[in-house]
Amino acid sequence: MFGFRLQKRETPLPGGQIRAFIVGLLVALLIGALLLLMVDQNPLDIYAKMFSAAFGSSQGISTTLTRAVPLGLAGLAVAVAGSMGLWNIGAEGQIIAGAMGAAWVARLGPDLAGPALIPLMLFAAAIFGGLLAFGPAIARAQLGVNEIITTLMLNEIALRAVRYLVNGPWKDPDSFNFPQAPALPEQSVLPTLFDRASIAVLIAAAVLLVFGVYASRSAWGYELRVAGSSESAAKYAGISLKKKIFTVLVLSGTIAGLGGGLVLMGSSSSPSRLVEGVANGWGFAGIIVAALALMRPSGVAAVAVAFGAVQVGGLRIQTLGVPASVANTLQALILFGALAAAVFTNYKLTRRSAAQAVTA
Amino acid sequence: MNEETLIGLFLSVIEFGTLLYLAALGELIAEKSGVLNLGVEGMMAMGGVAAFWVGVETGNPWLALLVAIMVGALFASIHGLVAVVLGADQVVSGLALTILGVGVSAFLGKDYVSQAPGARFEALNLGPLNDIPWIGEFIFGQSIIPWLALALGIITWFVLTRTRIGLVLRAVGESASAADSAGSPVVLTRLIAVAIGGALAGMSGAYLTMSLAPGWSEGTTAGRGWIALALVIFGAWKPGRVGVGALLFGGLLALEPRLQTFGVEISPILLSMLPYVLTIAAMIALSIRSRNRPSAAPAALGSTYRREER
Amino acid sequence: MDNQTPAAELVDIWKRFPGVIANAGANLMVRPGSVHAVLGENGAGKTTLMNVLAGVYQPDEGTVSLAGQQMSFTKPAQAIKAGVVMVHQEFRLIPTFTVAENVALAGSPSIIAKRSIEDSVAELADRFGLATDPSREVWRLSMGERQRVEILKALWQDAKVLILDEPTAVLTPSEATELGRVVTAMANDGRAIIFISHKLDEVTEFCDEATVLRGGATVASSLPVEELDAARLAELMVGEATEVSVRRTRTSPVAEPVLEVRNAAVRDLHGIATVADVSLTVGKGEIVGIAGVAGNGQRPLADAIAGLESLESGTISLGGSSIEGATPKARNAAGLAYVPEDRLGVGLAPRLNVVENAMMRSYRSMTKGPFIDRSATQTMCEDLAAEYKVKVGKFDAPIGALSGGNLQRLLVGRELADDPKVLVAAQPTRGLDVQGVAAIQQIIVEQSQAGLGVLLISEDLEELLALSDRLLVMHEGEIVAEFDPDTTSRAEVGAAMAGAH
Amino acid sequence: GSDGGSGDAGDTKAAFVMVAPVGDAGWNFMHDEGRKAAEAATGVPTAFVEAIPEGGAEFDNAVQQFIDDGYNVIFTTSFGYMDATEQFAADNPDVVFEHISGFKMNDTNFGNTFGRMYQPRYVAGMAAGAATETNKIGYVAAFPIPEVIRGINAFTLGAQKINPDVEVEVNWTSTWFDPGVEGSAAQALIDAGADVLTMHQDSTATGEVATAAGATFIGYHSDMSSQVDSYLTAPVWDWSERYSDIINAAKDGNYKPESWWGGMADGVVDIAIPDSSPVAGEMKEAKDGLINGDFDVFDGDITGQDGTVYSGLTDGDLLGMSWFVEGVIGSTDG
Ligand SMILES: Nc1ncnc2c1ncn2[C@@H]1O[C@H](COP(=O)(O)OP(=O)(O)OP(=O)(O)O)[C@@H](O)[C@H]1O
Ligand SMILES: Nc1ncnc2c1ncn2[C@@H]1O[C@H](COP(=O)(O)OP(=O)(O)OP(=O)(O)O)[C@@H](O)[C@H]1O
Ligand SMILES: [Mg+2]
Ligand SMILES: [Mg+2]
Repeated sequence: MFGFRLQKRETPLPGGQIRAFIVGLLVALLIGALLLLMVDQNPLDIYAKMFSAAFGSSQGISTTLTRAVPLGLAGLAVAVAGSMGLWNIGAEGQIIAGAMGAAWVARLGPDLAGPALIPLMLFAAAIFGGLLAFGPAIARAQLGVNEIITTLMLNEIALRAVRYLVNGPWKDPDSFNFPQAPALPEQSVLPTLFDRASIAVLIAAAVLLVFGVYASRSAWGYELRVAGSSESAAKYAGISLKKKIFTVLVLSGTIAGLGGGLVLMGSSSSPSRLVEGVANGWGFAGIIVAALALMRPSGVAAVAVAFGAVQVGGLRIQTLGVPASVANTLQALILFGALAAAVFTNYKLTRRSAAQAVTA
Repeated sequence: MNEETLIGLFLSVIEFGTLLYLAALGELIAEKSGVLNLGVEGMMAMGGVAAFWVGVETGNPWLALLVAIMVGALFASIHGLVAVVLGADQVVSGLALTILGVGVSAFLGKDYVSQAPGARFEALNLGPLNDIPWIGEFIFGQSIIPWLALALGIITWFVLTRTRIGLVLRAVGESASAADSAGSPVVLTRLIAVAIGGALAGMSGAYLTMSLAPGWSEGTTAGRGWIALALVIFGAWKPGRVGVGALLFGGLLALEPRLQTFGVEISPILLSMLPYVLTIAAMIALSIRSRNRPSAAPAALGSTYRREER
Repeated sequence: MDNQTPAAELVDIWKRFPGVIANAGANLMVRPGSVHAVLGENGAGKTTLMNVLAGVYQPDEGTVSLAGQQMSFTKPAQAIKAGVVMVHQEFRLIPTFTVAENVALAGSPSIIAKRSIEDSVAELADRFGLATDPSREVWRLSMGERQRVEILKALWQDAKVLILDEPTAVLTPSEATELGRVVTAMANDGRAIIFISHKLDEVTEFCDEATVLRGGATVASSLPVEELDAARLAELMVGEATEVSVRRTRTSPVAEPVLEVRNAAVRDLHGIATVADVSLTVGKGEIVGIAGVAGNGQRPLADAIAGLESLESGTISLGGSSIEGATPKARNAAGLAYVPEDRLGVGLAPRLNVVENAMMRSYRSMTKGPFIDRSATQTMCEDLAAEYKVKVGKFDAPIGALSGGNLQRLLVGRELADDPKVLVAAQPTRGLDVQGVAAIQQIIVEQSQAGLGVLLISEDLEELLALSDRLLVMHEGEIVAEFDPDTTSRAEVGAAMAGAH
Repeated sequence: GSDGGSGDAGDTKAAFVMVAPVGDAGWNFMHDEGRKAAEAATGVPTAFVEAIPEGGAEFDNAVQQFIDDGYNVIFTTSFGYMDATEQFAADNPDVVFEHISGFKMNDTNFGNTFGRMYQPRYVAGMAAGAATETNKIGYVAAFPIPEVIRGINAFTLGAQKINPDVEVEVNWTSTWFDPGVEGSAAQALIDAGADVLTMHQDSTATGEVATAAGATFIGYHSDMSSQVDSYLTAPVWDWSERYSDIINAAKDGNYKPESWWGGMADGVVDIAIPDSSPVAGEMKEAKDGLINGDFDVFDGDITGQDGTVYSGLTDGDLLGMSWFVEGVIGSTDG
C-alpha cells in the first residue's frame, strides 16, 4: 500500500526491545508535547519535572519502586503466561482477590503477631489470586476455552465481589457506615525499607529475580518456551500441555494475587484497609509491562520500574496543573509508540523495488 | 407490579440493550474480519464526548450522531493502523486504545461537564399510534435509535450472510491466506471492519450521552464497553444471538435498580455480576458443544496476516 | 487465440527470502491450450515461481507477461483479474464455509442467493465431472473432495492460466487419473495449465511440455514430454547422473521384534477413522518401509506410535513391554525415537535456538537442581553438530535460520543420541538435497546395522526399495500389501498403493 | 511552629486532593468550584490532583509531592482519605490539613469540615411535598451511609411537613457515579408512581429522566437549572467561604483545628427558594429558622420506619444515623 511495504529483517535489530521502548517513548513525548502546549505548559519543563519526580530524590525513587511492585508482579504474571502463549488479562481481578485474601486472614486472626500474620496474609493473597485464575485455567486446559475473555470477565466479577464485601459483610462498623473494610491490624503493615518504600519492594524484587532466573534457566521455564513456540513440539517433547496450561495460569494468578497482598499491606504509610479501588488499574498496566518486556519474565523488572516512573511523573505533573486526562493520554501514547516501534525491530519499511514497477 | 412498572422495565431493557447492542455489533463486525479490538470502552467514550459536544454547539442531534460515528471510526482506525497495517499485537493495541480514548475524551470534555445537553433523541411521537394501550408505549415510547439499532442488526445479519461483502469479510476473518488468494483484499477489509466497529461504538456512545444518560462527565461509559465485548462471545458471533444477549444483559442492567422497587432482596452488586458470569457460562457451553467441530470464533481472530510469510 | 503467443511467460525471475534465494533467474513459457509440467527437486523454487506468477509474491527482479502483455501484480486479486488462478499446495479453503461459499468467494454477485449459487456450482461441477455437494461444509470433506473444490474455484473464476501445485500429492491414484481427465478437458477448452508434480508417470500421461528448475533457476525449458525419460530428468533435476547410492545388505527376517503394533486404530478430531486396523512388527536391526499415497494414515500411525495421537483400539509394544498408554516422554525414555514429518513445528520448536532444540530430548537429565546445566547442553549440542555434520552459524540463533538439510541432520542426530531401540522416521529425506538425502540414508542404514529397528515412512519409492528389509503398503488406513524389496517392482507396489489388491 | 500553619503570609499555597475527576458533575466538581473561588478570594495559589483512589499509594505520593513543593494547606476531600491525612498531619506539623466529611482531628494542624446538608434537604423536601400529586417521591441514592440516610430522612420530614401523606421511595444504585444505572433507577421510581424525583448521586441522570417523564426534579450539589428542564430547586454545596477561611487562617498563622460541621447559617450548604412553589413562604420560614437557629430538622420526637420514637438526637447520633424515618419506603441495608 502507498508504495511502501513492511519487509521482514534478516535478523531482528539488536537490542530491539530497548530501542523500541526508547523510540516509542520519544514519539509519545513528541505528541505529548503538543498536548502540553495545548494546556499552556512548557513540555521540556514538564518532562524534566516528571523525570526528577521519579528519580531525582530518594523520596522519588522510593515512590517509583513502590509503584513498580504491583506493576512488576502483574507484569510477571502476564509474562509467565505469555511466555507460553497464554494471555492472562485477569491480573487486575487477581490483585483484588489477593488483597481480599490478605484482608480475610487479618479478619480471622487480627491479634496474631506480625511475624506470623504477615506471611499468612501474603500466602492467602497468593492463594486467592491463584483461585481466581483457577476457573480460566481449568476451562482452558480441559475445554480449550479462550482464557482472554474468561480472565477479563473475572476482573469485573472480582471488582464487584470486593464492592459487595466493603459495602456489606466487611463494612467497617467504625467508619460511619462508609463502604470500606476495617483498618488492617498495625502489625500486618509491612516495615519501611526507606522513605516511602516498604519491604514490599524487596519481596517483589526477590520474586521477580527468582522468577526471572528460574524462567530463563530452569527446565520448567524451558518447557514453557517450547510450548509457547509450538504446541505440537511441546507434545512431542513429552511436555504435558494441559498440565502446563493449568499450572501456568494458576501460577500467574498467584503472582498477581501476591501483588494484591503487597499493595494492600505495603504501599501506604497510613492504616491500610481493603477498599474497592485496591487494584487501581495495575493489573491492566501489567499487561502493558509484560508486552513491552516481550513476554520475558527476566525483562519485566526493568520495564516495571520505567512504567512506575512514568506513573509517578504523571502524578507529579498533575500537581503542576496538568489534567489527569492529559497524563493518562501520555501513557497511552507511550504504549502505542513502543508497540509500533517493536514491529520495526523485526520489519523494515521498504519502497516497492523498481523491478516491481512496470519496466520495459 | 403494575402496568407502568412493566412498561418502564421494558423500555429500560430496550435502552440498555440498544446501548450494548450497538457497541457489540460493531465489535462483532471487527471480530468477524479477524480483528480483536479491546478498545470498545475508549471508542464509546470518544463517540460520547463528540456527540455531546456537537449537540451543545449546534443543537442538532443528527449532526451530533454523525460526528460521533465519524469520530468513532477514525479513532478505531488507530487500532487499524497499529494492529492491522503494522501488525502489532491486537490485545495490547486494543487496551492502549481504551486508555487513550478514556483520557482524550476526558480532556476534550472538560468544558462540557455539567452542561445541559444541547440535543437529544426524543421518544417517537406518532400521534394516535402512541395512544394504543401497551403497544403504543412499548413500541413508540422509544427514540428512533433502538429502531436504528435493530435495523443495523438486521442489515449486519443480512450483509454477513447474504452478500458478497459479508462473505469476503467472514473469509478474511476465517483464513486471511485463503481470502487473499481468492483475490479478496485482506488488510482493506479489516481496516474497514475495524472502522465500522468504531463507528458503531461511537454511535453507542452518542446514544449514551444524548439519550440514555444525557450529559457528559468522565467515566460515563462505566464499563459498558467490556460488557459489549463479552456480548459478542455470548452471542457466538451472530448478530441475532448477540441481539438476544443484548436484551438479556440490558435486562440485567435494567433490573438492578428495579428489583428493590419490586421488593426483591438481592444485593444489586451481586446481581451486577450476572452478565459476566453468564458470559463465562456461555463460553464453556459453546466450547463443549463445538468439541468436535470448528469453533464459533473466527479462526483468524487476533492474528496478523503477512502475505510473504509462512 | 493464437497458439504462438505464450499464455504466460516469466523471464529471469529472482526472489530472495531472508537467508534463501528461492528463485535465481527462473524462466517459464506456457502455451495456451496446453498442460505444462514444472519439475524440480524439493526446494527448487517451483512454488515460489508460481506464487510470483499468481501475484502472491513480488519478484525482486524479472518480468511476468500474459498473452504478450507485461504485467506487474502486487496482489493475487490482480492476477486473478488477468486470468491467473493458483491452486496451492496447501489448500486455501475456509473449513467453516460450505463448498458453494468457498467457490462464491472467488467471485459472486453482490447479493448472494444461497440456492442459486449452489445450483450454479453444482452445474459447473457437473460440466467438468467434479462430483461434490455444494451445501456441505469443507471441514467435512476428504482431501480429494477439497481438491475438487479448489479446481471448481479456479473454473469459477474462468482461469485462463491455471496453476496446480502438486495437486496429486494428496490424491489416490484413481482420483489422480480423474484429475488428469479434468485437466485435459480444461486445456482443450483453450486454457493453459501449469502442473507441478514429482510423479513422472503423471507428467508423461497428461502433460504436453515440461520445464525443469534446479536451485531456483531454469535448467531446461519447454521440453516436449515425448523426449523425457526418467534418467535424463533426474539428471536435470539433481545436476548429476545419480543412482541411489545407498544400498544395503538385508538383515535376516527372523530378527527379534522390538516394535509390535497390533490392530491399531485411530480416529481424527472429527471422528473419521484415519488408521483402521494396522498390525506390524519391526525387528532388531530391521528397516520396515511403509509406502502409500499421502493421507492414507501414515502420519496418524506414526504419531500414534510416538504417543502424539491416542489409539482408539489396539496395542503397541516396545522391546516387549506395552506402551500404548504411555506418554510420549515415557515412550522416548523406553527407547523410541521419532523423526516426524513436520520437522519445524513438531520435531523442532521454531522460535527456540539451536541448543534449546538440541536438548529437547535430554534436558531432563542435564540439570543442576532445577536449572539446566548450560555448559553441558552447549557441549552436547556442539558434539551433536560435529558428529552429524550440522552446519551451525550461531548456536544461540533461532533454529529456523538453519537450512532444511541441517535441520534434519540435527533432528535425526538428536533422536539417535540416546541409543534408542526403535526409530520411527516419517519422510526423513523429504525436501533435502542430494547430499542431505544420502547423509540421512547413510545414518539410518548404519544405525540399523548396529541393531536399531527402523519404521521408515516415505513417499519416495526408490528410497523405500533401496533401504527396506520389508516393504508394507498402506491404503485407506490399512496395511494392504507386503513386499520383498529385492523381488518386487515399482509397478507392483504402485498398484497396491492405489488400492488394488 | 507547633501551633501549626505558621509562616510568611506570602508563601502560603493550598492544595486539594479529589477522589474522582473534577469532571464528575457532582461532589468533586463542587469542591473544585470552591477551590477556584477560594483562590480568587484569598489570592493564595492553589493546585489539585484528581482521581486519586482511597487507601492507595497515589494519595501518599500526591500529598507528599505537594508538601515537597511547599504547599502548606492541604484539603483532602473524601471520607476514605481520613486515616492517611491524620498520618500526614502527624508527620508534617507545619502543614495545615483539613479533611472533608470525616470526624478525626488533632490539636494543632488537622481539622475536619463538613456541612449540614440535611438542612437544605429538609427545605427541598417541603417543595417536593407540595409538588407531588401522587404523594410519592422518588429518591435515587448511592450507598446507605449516614450522610445519605440523613439526607433522605430530612427530606422526608420536610415533605411530610407540607403533606403528611407523602411517601419517599428510595432506590439504591450502589454507585456514586454511573449515569446509566442512575437513570434506570430514576425510571423505576417513576414507574412505581413517583412524580417528583431527587437524588444523592454525582450525575444529573435522574434529572434527565424526570424531565423526560414530565416529573419534577430536585437536584443536589449545584444549581442544575441550566441542565434540567423540570428542575425545581436543589440543596447545594458552597465550599468557597469555608475554604477561604481556612486558607486565610493558615496564612495568618492562626489556624485552629476543629470539627466543623457548618449549616445554612455558615453558607456551606444552601438552597434557593423557587418562587413558583406554592409553599415558597413556608420554605422561606423554615430556611430562616434553620439559619437563625430557632429550629433544626431532627429536633423533637422523630418516629422511625419501624415505629421506634427517637428524641433528643445529638450530632453524634446524626453522624452515625442508620435508620429511616417513618414514611420512607426502602431499607437501610442497601
Ligand atoms: N438485530 C436483530 N434483531 C432482531 N432479529 C434479528 C437481528 N438480527 C438478525 N435477526 C434475526 O435473527 C435470526 C437469527 O439470526 P442469526 O444471526 O443467529 O442467524 P443464523 O446465522 O441463521 O443463526 P443459526 O445459524 O444459528 O441458525 C435471523 O433470522 C434474523 O432475521
Ligand atoms: N515465504 C517464504 N519465506 C522464507 N523462505 C521461503 C518462503 N517460501 C519459500 N521459501 C524457501 O525458498 C526455497 C524454495 O521453496 P519453494 O517452496 O519454492 O520450493 P518447491 O520447489 O516448491 O519445493 P517443494 O517441491 O517442496 O514444494 C526453499 O528453500 C524454501 O524454504
Ligand atoms: Mg448461521
Ligand atoms: Mg512447492
